[in-house]
Amino acid sequence: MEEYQTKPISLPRLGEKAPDFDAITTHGKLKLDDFKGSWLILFSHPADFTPVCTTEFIAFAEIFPDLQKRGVELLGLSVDSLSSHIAWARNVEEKTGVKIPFPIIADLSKEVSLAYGMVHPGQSKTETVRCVFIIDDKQIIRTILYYPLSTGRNMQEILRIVDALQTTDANGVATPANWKPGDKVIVPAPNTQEGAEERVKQPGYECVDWYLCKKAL
Amino acid sequence: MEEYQTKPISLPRLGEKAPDFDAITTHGKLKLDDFKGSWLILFSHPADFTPVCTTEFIAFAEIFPDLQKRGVELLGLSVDSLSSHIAWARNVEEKTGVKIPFPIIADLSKEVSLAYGMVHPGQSKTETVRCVFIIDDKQIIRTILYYPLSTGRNMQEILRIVDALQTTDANGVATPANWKPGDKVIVPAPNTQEGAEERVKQPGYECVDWYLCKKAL
Amino acid sequence: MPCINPEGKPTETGKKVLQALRDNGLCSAEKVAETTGVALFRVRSGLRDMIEAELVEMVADKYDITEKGIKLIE
Amino acid sequence: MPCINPEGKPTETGKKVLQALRDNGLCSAEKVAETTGVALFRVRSGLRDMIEAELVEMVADKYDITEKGIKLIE
Repeated sequence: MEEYQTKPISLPRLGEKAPDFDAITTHGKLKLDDFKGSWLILFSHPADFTPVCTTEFIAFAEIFPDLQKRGVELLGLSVDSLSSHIAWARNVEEKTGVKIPFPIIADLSKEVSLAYGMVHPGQSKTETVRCVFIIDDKQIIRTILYYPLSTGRNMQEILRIVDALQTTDANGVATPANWKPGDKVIVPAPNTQEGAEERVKQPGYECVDWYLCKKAL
Repeated sequence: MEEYQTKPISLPRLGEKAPDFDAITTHGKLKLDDFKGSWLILFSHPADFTPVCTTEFIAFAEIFPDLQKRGVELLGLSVDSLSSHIAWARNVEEKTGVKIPFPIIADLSKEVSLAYGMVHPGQSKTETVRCVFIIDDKQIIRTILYYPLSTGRNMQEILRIVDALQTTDANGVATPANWKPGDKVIVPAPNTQEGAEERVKQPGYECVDWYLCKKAL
Repeated sequence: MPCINPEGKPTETGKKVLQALRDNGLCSAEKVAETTGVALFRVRSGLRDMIEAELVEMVADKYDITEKGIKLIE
Repeated sequence: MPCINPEGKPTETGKKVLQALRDNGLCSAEKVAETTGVALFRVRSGLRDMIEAELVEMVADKYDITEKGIKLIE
């Protein structure tokens, strides 16, 4: 298992098909293909029975209904065993009343972690960092976040990104910095000089200049 | 320039020294070393004179004073020319009144983009995606975010991560999911059985179980 | 929460899936998910396990319960 | 905003840095940044450019203005 300690290693990138996997999880054996047709947030955590991870699991459980409404499944991962995952999920429920409603991959072989570039040896040679892969219903990777061991993620930002991506797909628009659902969206910029001339005369758009026009949805 | 169209390519990872660069920017020639002693947010955008990027540049300019207070410098990058960067920054100021206060790398040679894995061919073979590298004052990469072309980033989340990392460094603690400055922080979990027994009796801590205790700062 | 427990018996979720197949005849995984309220990814995973355990069989791209499957939920 | 413009003359920022060196004698980059209020990364980059243009010289790990530099800000 020297492989993930040496460079260079390919990491997945945006716009690519998410790497296939065949994983043992707390909800049975799951393949990436099983999620086809749903969006999927695949996220890793460093270790079971550790504090930041626990707050994150509770937070992921809290936004689970919001994700379900958006057609998004959640799938956790760490290199702990299935028994550890089950014990930890039961402990979290016992101590906090929060039931973990999503499956967790027991990636003891590190096959999934390596395929997704989740082990960053500069942080830890044995644990996965806090990765988030937002994968769309066609199994394309749309967003990747790597947070360090010390820093819990932000659930509202994860929801905001999902909303932005789904708004983009549904309406053929883009979303500006700090966008939230309900805010105006961005109309794709013209790609010809003629288009630019027409754009600034277009009614119903709020334009700063030919290349930056917003509209309400 | 086939190099970034083929796999595998190494991307930088958390906990590693950020790749050195020697770049032409709108504030002169800059090396990574020039930022030693400051934190640095190196971020890429797909292209000048495009709508989402413009909203992001305005948003980065807005949080610039907040970053300065935290000892954080900002450095933009795209594969556009220096003249394009200058024209765009001037256009943004003319149209919106917002002056861009940070340098922007003109990475026509793609040297910096390749070293930082900013071109994701599945999204665009010629443009950089929306990367954020949060690099600490010792030039170690602490957080990496990859947002797609369509989705503007969230400045408050970037500030939150900086606050979390600096709080971790200053106090030897970690920060839970959804943490904001002022919230309680996480005490590192005990790593012995004896430590676990002592931890649950420790006064002043708010403990859910032996491995999850919080305290006020 | 796979559909088969280590003793080779269907779990509660497994029983729901088998019942849906028994009551509706040949079904797609999507139809089973809709009927049972079980998440599609779990239905797909469970059907795979239950094919291996010979409680379910595939006919073209749909699923049916086997005689062995019927016995286990009676 | 480098410290030298394409005509080889110091920019406003360049002049600030040169003046700081003239007024304070041998200085570290940090000291120049503190005196001028120019960001440290820009001071470091500017000093590098001005050494190349022979307006500044390095003495041990500190910086000093050259005769040529002094002439340009008089």
